[in-house]
Amino acid sequence: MKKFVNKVEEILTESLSGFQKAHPDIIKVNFSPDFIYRAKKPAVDKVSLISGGGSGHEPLHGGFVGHGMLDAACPGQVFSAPTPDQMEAAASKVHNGKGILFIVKNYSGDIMNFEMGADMIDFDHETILVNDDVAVEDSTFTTGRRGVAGTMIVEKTVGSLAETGASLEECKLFGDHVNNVTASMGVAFTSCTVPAAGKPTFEIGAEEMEFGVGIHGEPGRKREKIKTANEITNDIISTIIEDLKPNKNQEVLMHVNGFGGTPLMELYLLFDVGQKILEKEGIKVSHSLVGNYTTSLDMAGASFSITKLDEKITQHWESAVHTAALRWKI
Amino acid sequence: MKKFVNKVEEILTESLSGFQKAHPDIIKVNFSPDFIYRAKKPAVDKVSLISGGGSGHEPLHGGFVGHGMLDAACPGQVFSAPTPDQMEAAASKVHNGKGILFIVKNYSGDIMNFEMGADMIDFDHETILVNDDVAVEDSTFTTGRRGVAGTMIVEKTVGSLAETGASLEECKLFGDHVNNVTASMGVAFTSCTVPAAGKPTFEIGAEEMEFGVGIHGEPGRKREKIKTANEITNDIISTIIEDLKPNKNQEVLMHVNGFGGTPLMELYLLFDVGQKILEKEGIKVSHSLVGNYTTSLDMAGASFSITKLDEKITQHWESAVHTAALRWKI
Amino acid sequence: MDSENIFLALKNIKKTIDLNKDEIEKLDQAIGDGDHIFNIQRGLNEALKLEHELSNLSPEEVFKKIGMKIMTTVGGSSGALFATLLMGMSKKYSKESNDLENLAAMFYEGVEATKKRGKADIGEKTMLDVLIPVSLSLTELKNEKNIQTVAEKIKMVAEEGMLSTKDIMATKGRASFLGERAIGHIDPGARSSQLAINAICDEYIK
Amino acid sequence: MDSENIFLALKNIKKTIDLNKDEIEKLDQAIGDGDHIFNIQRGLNEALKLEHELSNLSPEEVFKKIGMKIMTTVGGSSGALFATLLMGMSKKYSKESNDLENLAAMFYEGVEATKKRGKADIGEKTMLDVLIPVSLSLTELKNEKNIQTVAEKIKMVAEEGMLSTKDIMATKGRASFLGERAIGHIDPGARSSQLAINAICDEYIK
Ligand SMILES: Nc1ncnc2c1ncn2[C@@H]1O[C@H](COP(=O)(O)OP(=O)(O)O)[C@@H](O)[C@H]1O
Ligand SMILES: Nc1ncnc2c1ncn2[C@@H]1O[C@H](COP(=O)(O)OP(=O)(O)O)[C@@H](O)[C@H]1O
Ligand SMILES: [Mg+2]
Ligand SMILES: [Mg+2]
Ligand SMILES: [Mg+2]
Ligand SMILES: [Mg+2]
Repeated sequence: MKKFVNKVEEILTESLSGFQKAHPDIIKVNFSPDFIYRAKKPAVDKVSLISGGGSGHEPLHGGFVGHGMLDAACPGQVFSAPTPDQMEAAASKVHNGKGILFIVKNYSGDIMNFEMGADMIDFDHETILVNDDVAVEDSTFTTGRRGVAGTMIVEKTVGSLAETGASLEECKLFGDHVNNVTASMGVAFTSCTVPAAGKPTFEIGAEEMEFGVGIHGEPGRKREKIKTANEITNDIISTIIEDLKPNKNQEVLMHVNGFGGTPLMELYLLFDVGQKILEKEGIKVSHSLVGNYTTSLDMAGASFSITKLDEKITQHWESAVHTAALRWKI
Repeated sequence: MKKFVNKVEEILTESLSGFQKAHPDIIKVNFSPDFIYRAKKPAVDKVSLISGGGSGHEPLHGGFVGHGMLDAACPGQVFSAPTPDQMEAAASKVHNGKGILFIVKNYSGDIMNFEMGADMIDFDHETILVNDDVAVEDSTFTTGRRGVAGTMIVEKTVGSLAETGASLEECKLFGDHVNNVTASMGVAFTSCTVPAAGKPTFEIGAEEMEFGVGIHGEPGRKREKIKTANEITNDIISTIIEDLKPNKNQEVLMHVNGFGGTPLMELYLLFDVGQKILEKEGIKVSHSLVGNYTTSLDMAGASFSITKLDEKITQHWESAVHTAALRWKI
Repeated sequence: MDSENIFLALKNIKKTIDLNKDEIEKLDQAIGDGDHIFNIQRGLNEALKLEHELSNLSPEEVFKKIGMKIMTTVGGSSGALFATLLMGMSKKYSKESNDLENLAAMFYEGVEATKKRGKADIGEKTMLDVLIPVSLSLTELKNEKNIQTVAEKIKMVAEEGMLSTKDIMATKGRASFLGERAIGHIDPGARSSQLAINAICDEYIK
Repeated sequence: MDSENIFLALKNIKKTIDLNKDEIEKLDQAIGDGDHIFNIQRGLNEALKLEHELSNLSPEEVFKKIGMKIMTTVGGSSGALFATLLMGMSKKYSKESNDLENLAAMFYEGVEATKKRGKADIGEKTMLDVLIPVSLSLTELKNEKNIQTVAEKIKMVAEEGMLSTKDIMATKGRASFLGERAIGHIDPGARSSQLAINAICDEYIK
């Protein structure tokens, strides 16, 4: 296994330590239980947003702690949901009088651990479950869809609303709304390698890609022969559109997310292709985000996330943000 | 080859097109000859900074065009220096009355093409040659050292100085100074794959790393067995320190740069290790930058760049910047 | 039932899990995210570290503390579920009952809590396909005098449950995202649960 | 010497380069950045597109325009250098001279410009280790009547020059960064230059 690592068991602690040292103006890290929180307490009373999940998706979520986004993030071991004591400790640390809003990606492990954490706190709390991945069939009888790169869009927009002093209920409703109008899907060319495993999670042929892959390298819709950027993007965007059913002239935010191993050059190329396809459908890409934001360790591949914009989402997407990984207007 | 691509010959054009669409508030792209320039003309008369080089190192240089950094960037084909007509056209477009400052990484191809471009313009101009890579022996009889991730530090600081209305001579002197107090070195675990080649540039064993690799996957000091993060960082930092000869209590900027295929988690781990090593030497890491800024397509690996800070460099590092890839205080 | 027994069982479980590491790893790589083996190994290691600290405590305290340790160190689905199982079990220990009665009552309580935690039941391709039948059998057998008979029966039931996960689709947990692609793969949590139960039973089979 | 000759030579060069693509690619991967073959192939393709546009122009115009095309489409070291070579050559064409005299004078001028552009000379493990000896030989042979003799001699000189780059360290260009690690590898630009010269010579060798 080729990684920058001393002891595999220490990788998370050492990485968090470096993260803290690199961004002392934005975040602090608490160790055992591990959580990342804002270096400066918010100036106003506000709902406190806490997210978290397995590590290996950086900058998600720790990179989104700071003004305008999260109040805290709880990193689990690589690809394993964090433990309830982390959520409890983070909540106690950042609670700011207006309740706690947990933002959780829709995986059993995350849901159960966040629930157990929530059971341990006395503050008002709500949970937004993000399930934007249209690669997976949705059904009320099963776990439903996975939460993927759309999560950061929820964190950005709800984070901005919370900053205005909005109530817990308002934030929860808005987050559910943003989640409902956001859909994502990705494709992988290579597997990620979990440090503890030391070898790739899945085998994949030299000419193959996994269509609809999950952000942990989970299998997606199908394994198929590699296609051109135009074809891949078409397949993804049409699946997303089927789900979102946007009107003609709908304005959207398009987020092209790299899984870690794909050069920026290709991500921008995908953005170009995606924009053209949407334009043909009469859909206007008015806002954009291109880069590695919700990664899967070193996996080569990318996902598209599209959010149907309305005035409120647009306002809260555009507003000032000051985190390690996303920073504008401040 | 696994890449998001339609036709290999079109990859650069399509990528630039996506880049333009994703950041219309910051940059514009001119095609044939290709160059990226600021969407808004600077408010003041200032020296115009133009950089460029082969593509495949994104976000370098196009991602650094905008307020506080570059005025224009000229992207060549993947790993090939841009052509003189690009520099000529960019200079004509962005010249702003106070001359042109070219920032060029120290490679024959870049130097010659920038020289030929400079020969074609009538404005005052100067060139800063960046040669921060201490993996390579320096000698006045040879080409000397390579320019690598330290280039963006030069672009940031000189870009800031230029924004104050400083003269061409001042900017040139300051850039040379920043280059002189900056040193870098990297290591690669895997090879990059140039799209046109379709296969990895170099073979490397499952347990090997290339110590002192270049940002085009060029061989470095030696091929060796993979080591721990502590050992690798020690080897790199001691080489850098030997070159920079910092005093005790020297404050430095430490930039951990990913080559594209290495997860952020590992880059922060490296930052942690590097900071500890420097601390033991009595050197204070007061400023930081961690991320994929000077990449080598999909290569797994990372480099350290260290800049000895003085008051002026610190001020111009901290000042406001507003580009696609680097943005703060604005 | 005392702290010593419980830790002996844990050590046996650890041995079996370590021996079957590669298989468990591959199962979660096939239909999950590949971390299951590391999660349970981490949990077992952390639990075993408690041996001295818990050596003089009552079984209910031992189960509770191990459950809490697992809750705070494992993470993932299995961390939440196994912690819930153990903390649930701790609630039903009674000094008045014999070991088998205790085990049956405790396991029943633990499995009920686990079902609630996972919002899941039998037939959803999860560890519950092992845990529920085992719990039901234990309740049936709680008055059986021959402990070896019990152990042999439970072992069989656990194995059947584990194998039953192979040819069904998942409706809970990560494998549920795969739809039909999960068919043909045994559920990793079912396999690790079955291996654990196996290790305990083998201690009573001569 | 006319536009037709020149484009015939270009086509022959392209054929040879394409045939030796893999070798050239590997040479630049070994001691450079791997783009040399793509740079020269791009340059040749762009130059060949000019055939009709330049068909009625004088040799000096043809060289100049091809040089400019290469300058604006190739990039890298070889783009700058080959463009400089061709634009340099265009300056010394004389209607009064015969083809061989012209070629010798033009090539000399082009190579001098190239040396200046690269700030390099013979023995630095670059294309100049082919270009300089060829230029000198051409000057020596400029009055030779038997064109086949000239072609054979030049071919030999180019090959010697190319081979001479193998066992030396580079002091210019990208390979110079490698120090001793470049020893044992032929310089890619020397190889492509030699192949080009070879292709031209072969046209005159029956
Ligand atoms: N909702 C659930 N109810 C019961 N068991 C579940 C549930 N979700 C997951 N599991 C079990 O957990 C196992 C996976 O554990 P693990 O890999 O450690 O966690 P994760 O799925 O979060 O990565 C599955 O194989 C399954 O047996
Ligand atoms: N300063 C120089 N003088 C002469 N020739 C040079 C010089 N630098 C490079 N070369 C030649 O250019 C060749 C490399 O060309 P190419 O790969 O296209 O460009 P780059 O080195 O910029 O990637 C080398 O093999 C060498 O022959
Ligand atoms: Mg997991
Ligand atoms: Mg090159
Ligand atoms: Mg798992
Ligand atoms: Mg090259």
